[in-house]
Amino acid sequence: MSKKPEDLKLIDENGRRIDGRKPDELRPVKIKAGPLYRADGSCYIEWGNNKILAAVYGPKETLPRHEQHPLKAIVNARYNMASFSVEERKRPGPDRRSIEISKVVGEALEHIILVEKLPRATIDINIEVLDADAGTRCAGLTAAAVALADAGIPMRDIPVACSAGKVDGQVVLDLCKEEDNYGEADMPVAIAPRKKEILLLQMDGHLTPQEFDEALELAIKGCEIVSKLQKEALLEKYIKEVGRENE
Amino acid sequence: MSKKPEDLKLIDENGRRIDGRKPDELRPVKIKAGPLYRADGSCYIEWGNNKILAAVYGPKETLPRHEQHPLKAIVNARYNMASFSVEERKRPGPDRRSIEISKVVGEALEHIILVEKLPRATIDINIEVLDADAGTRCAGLTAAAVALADAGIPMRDIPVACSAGKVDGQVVLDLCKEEDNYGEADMPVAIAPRKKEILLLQMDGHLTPQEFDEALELAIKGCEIVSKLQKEALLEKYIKEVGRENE
Amino acid sequence: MSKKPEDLKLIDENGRRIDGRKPDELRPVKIKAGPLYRADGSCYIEWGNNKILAAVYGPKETLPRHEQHPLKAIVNARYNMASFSVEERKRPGPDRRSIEISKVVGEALEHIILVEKLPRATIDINIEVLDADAGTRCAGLTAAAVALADAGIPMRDIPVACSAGKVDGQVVLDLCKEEDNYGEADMPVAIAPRKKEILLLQMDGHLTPQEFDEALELAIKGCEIVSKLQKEALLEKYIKEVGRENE
Amino acid sequence: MSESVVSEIKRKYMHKLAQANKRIDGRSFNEYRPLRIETGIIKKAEGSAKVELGNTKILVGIKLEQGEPYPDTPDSGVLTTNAELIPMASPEFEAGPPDENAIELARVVDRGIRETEVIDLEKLCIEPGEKVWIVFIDIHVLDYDGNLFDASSLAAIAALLTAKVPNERFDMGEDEPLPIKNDPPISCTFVKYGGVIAVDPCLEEEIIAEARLTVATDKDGNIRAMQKGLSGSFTIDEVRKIIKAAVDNGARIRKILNESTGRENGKEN
Amino acid sequence: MSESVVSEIKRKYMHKLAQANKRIDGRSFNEYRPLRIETGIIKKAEGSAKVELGNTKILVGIKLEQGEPYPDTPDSGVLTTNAELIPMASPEFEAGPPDENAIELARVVDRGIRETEVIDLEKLCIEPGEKVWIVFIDIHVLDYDGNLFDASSLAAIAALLTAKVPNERFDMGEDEPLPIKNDPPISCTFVKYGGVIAVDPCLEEEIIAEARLTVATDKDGNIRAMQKGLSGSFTIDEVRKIIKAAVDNGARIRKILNESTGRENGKEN
Amino acid sequence: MSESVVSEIKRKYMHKLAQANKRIDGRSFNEYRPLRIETGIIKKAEGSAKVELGNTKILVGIKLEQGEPYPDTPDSGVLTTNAELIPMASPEFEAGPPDENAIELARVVDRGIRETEVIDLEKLCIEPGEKVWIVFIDIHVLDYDGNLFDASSLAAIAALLTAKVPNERFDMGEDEPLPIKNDPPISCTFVKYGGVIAVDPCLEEEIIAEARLTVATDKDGNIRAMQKGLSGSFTIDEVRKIIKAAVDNGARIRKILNESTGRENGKEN
Repeated sequence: MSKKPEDLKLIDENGRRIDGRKPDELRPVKIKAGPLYRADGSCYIEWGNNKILAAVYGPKETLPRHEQHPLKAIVNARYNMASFSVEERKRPGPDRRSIEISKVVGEALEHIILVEKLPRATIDINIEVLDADAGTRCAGLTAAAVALADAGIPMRDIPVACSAGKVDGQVVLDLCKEEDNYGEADMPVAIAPRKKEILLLQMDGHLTPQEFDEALELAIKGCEIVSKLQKEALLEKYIKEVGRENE
Repeated sequence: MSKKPEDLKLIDENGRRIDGRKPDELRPVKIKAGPLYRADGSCYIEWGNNKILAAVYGPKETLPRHEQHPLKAIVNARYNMASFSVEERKRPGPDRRSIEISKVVGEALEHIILVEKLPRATIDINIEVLDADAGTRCAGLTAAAVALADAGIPMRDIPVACSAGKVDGQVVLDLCKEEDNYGEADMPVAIAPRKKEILLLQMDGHLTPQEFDEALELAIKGCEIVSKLQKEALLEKYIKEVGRENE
Repeated sequence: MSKKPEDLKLIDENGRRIDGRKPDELRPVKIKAGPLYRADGSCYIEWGNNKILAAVYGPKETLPRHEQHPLKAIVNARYNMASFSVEERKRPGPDRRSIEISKVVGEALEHIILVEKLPRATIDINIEVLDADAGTRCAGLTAAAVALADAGIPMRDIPVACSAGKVDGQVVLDLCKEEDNYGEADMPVAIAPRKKEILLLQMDGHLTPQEFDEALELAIKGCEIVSKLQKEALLEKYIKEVGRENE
Repeated sequence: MSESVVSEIKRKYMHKLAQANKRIDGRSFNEYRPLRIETGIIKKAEGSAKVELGNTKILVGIKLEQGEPYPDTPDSGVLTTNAELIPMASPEFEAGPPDENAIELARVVDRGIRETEVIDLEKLCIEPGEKVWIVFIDIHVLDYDGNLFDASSLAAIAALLTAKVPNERFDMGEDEPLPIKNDPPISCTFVKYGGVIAVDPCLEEEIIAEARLTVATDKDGNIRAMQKGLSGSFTIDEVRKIIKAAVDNGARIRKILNESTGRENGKEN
Repeated sequence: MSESVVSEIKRKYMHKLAQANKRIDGRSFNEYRPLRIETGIIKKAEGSAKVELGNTKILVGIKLEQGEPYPDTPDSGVLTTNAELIPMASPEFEAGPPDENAIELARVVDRGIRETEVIDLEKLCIEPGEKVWIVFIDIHVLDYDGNLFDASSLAAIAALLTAKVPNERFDMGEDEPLPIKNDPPISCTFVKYGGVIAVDPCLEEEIIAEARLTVATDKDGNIRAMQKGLSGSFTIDEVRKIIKAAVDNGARIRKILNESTGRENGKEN
Repeated sequence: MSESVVSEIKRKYMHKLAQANKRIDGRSFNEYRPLRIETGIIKKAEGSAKVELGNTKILVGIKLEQGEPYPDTPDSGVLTTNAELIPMASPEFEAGPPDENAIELARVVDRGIRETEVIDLEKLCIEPGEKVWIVFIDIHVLDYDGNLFDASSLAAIAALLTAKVPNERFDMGEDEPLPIKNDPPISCTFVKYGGVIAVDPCLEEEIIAEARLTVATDKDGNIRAMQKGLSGSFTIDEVRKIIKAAVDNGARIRKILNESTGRENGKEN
């Protein structure tokens, strides 16, 4: 939410956004399940210009043993940006932003994993942002959810995330970079789609309670669209594997 | 002990120091026992413009177990300066100065704790300098001793500290900031007052053996005054607690 | 391999090198076994202007226990340059170069130690470069091998190292600083001399396969000369000790 | 935090209390703990505030130093927020660099102040592109009994509202008040456990909490920031209810803030 | 790496295979795995390449920033290479600063590029002694199934050969290709186990390998770099045989590199 | 250091010896070990000294670089002291950043040199406020058999007294001796155990020592620095006795220092 250049219009006279989208339109999203060989589960997502890989290892025994939880699995999420994924090279290693995102994404995903069925175990979730545009935490969480399913981790549902926000006074879906920089509010939301439980919710900017309701509804609508793409990606991988086994 | 500006007089013609004190006069000292809720014992001290909190946790089992000492308690002291406690903001975290002070203060306090009665245990002593003037290690050690007593840690005595030094050729008690910067010697001393055992002793500057004797005597005199304030603070808290119980 | 100043001749018209040596001539090498008191084995080497100490501790039980190898000893090598050993002061602590050298030197030495006879044990090898000229990894490995023997570590052979390279188009032995900086290739080699096994081999620069053969042969010749000095140093210490015992 | 060490018994007891519409410390579910704000207590700091929220105690100190601006905002001062969960405050806090909890805390407090533009950073430019004031907000947690988000945010804001620009220390004339631009947002935190939602959780509630939601609102009742935490979920209706309660509590807290920082009339610098 | 966890049974099985002149994945001992190079895939990077070598996947991104030259080379750009063995790529890789394996990998790749002068660093000087381009090569290992040295080195070179100087981003005119000086060396890695020498080891071979040798050769068949690793030894004859095989494989790999970077005719920029 | 690993038997044995007025290595309680100082041994360093005190061996190297002065002393060179307790010197020393023992050692040596103004830092100013000489004192402990404080302090002083300013390396004319201002203080360390006080403790004495006191004295017999260590206590009389002994030993040590640094006549630069 930087200061907007005065002549910058983010919504034109036809109600179109700076990248030509309608207010409730998502950027193009492509999802592929299982692209990696070593990981127990993996997913590659392209969401607008974001390119993100997620990999899951586990469940495996928590080591050292004194860190085991006797009643449930420990879920570790690590969100990382490749140093070349942003305009100005980022120093490798976690910064404060990626530590916070790792925390909120990990907490959101933990809710949906049947951790109580996997005592003393650890599940490691790795999210690598290879090319970054706005909305990496939503895209990364969405990919991580597919990777968890691909790894066969028992889950109550497949979480999914999408952001909504406010741009030039208008509530819009899935902010792009310019909208994120110069808009009035950005609100990433993750849900468990089956019961519409809210798993992740952050907001910065300025929303009236009415705008918040509108934005939340829009974000959930976006989540539901992406949720279908997640399931198609998993199905496609499943069909391929069955096909291979039947050869 | 920086270079003194030539026109700076630290002792005036009437023998008064730069802040108006007599050579053997302490700055105002206020001590409060038990201000914190979570800590097992705590103390707040104001000593001149120093504002310092001390907190004690323990005795508790030393973990991990392979670090336990089979015959005695381990005493960990941590002296820390808040980043806003000094003129120019200090980067958070321990610097070399605070690591050294943590070490000498911890060693001094360990002597007086009945560590041999608490095998396999750890006692953590935290000293937080919130507003710093000269003499923080003496004030911090003094507060830590009260916090130990407040936590009910078994001790042979209640340690107390005070510095003496040399300023404009004169041996003085409890140096203030300007005296510390431009004086000829600073000597923090901690004692166990009952038997006048010397627990901490550091000195930098220039003292003849005679001046050293004089300074040591003065520092011990200062310790004895502060020792009374420590006991009054503990008594006051004890009376309040008894009062509360009798309500 | 920096860019050579145009007027710099590294080999003169008589075939002599910049420090007066012939192409196949080593710099002066002096080796002393056992100069240190605390270490289980030690060695001091002067090789040209290099001054290097090596110390060995072990075999001792690997701790913590979960790091023990059930079938063999763990060999840890640590190559370190003193901050004053180079022209421009080096920040203390390992840099990327010393981490790589520690790794390749440790791997080379491990081969020759009868690690399978020392399960669950650790052998620590410390190499401290006190005054650095070119060729510290070869000199350090050579000293470490003597320190291992001095510590009585069971070994199949006593490893030894020496470099060869190419300077002004000529294959030469044991490059000095200028040759290392402005030459065309540097190739450190470590061998187990008994069977001429190659334990360490690195190369940067430009060598034809024929030049490589020539350089390897020359490096092995250098190794064999230094190998004799290693054995003399160990013998000298042995004789002294026997002498002392017979007194 | 340390969930695994709390006995299941305690959790069950608190769930039972919740079913009977009671909290462990006797408060109602929409009741904030007693709040006390004291400012200007650290002589060496350019601004400072101590917040006591029940047994939770936070000290925030503000320091201003001079440095270079960011290349993309050459005319603006720089704001940087740091939180230290020092071992003094809790047996669970360990010495060392900030962990993920301290980082989340610092970032949430920072965003609340930054996005609302509480400080007028453009007035903190000394020489465009060369030299600007850097405002350091240092959050020092002294005693931890729950709800660090609200207490830290309040302490940071109270310290900023009463801070000065230390011109004298840099031989630049007289000190002046830190330029304040917008009315600060008030942060209000809720947790969910055993089917109930409780405002301003104490430590025992935080330990067993399933989900947490912090909502910062402005004086007009609009939402300025939200941060959901922990691994539990909220329904849409729960979020709406929380927002409503955050607006209500926010008004009461704002009154205490204004009183303790001399902004009783709501007038801004 | 993690040798101790591999059962002796596996080792013995692979030794038996080796005696029967077989590798665990069915290749011959001089057979490289299928190699695929893709460039220009990261929009935010100045250059990028993904190398798939069997199941091993490496992504290298190139970024150029501006900074000061080294005092001893005031007229030259700066090259810096970093490798991240991220936990995504293998259960053995841990988060944190590069360990000795990542450092050795980065340094070997760096030396190959630096000593051969692949990049024309002198053309990357902007203002002598003041400002030069800094070329960051970041090696991101995505999927680890052995032979990181060859795959990383190839990916770094392919990314460099197709990288641009981002003049536009710094308001310095149009972007231009990164100046390339010399034909790059091709790295070829061999391991020894159970008495045999195998090119391009897969992970299972690396785990039981006794010794490793990487040889980088140029298009004229000369040796440009060598790096021996692991605690086993080579005989002189083995080294000679490896060099010969490195030259042969190098020619084949170079062809694939040239095709995928648009250098089919071997012409240099 | 590592007290817990020493058997109680050893402690009792040494206490018994002490009661019989004996030390474990046969010295009297006021007897310093043989001391040998060698200077100028590291070619790359601007100054260097090796001190052998019994079996303890310390190497100190001095490097001078150029850098900015501290803002509050724009006309003065900068002094910085670092101690490395490298694993070579003792099985108890671990690789890694300096621990509290190394830091205390470096700070005590540093204060001794700084407070007495051994170096004339004002003569190390090159351009006021811009460029000054930075003097790095690096203490490298090679062999640890007790009393690092005295050995390190002596080695640092001997290295400084024989160091040069490396003008040539910076194209600033000929090298010249490092400007020395005041006669250095001599540090003398004592430990207390089993009711006795022993000068210059060997390692076995340090391990069982209850309290330690280091006293630095100048050539006029005045006290320039003191540092008490360990968790035991001293009586006032013990401190007085130690000061007296420190003055006596100091004179003898100073003679050896002067001889080995070519300052036999006590004349200063």
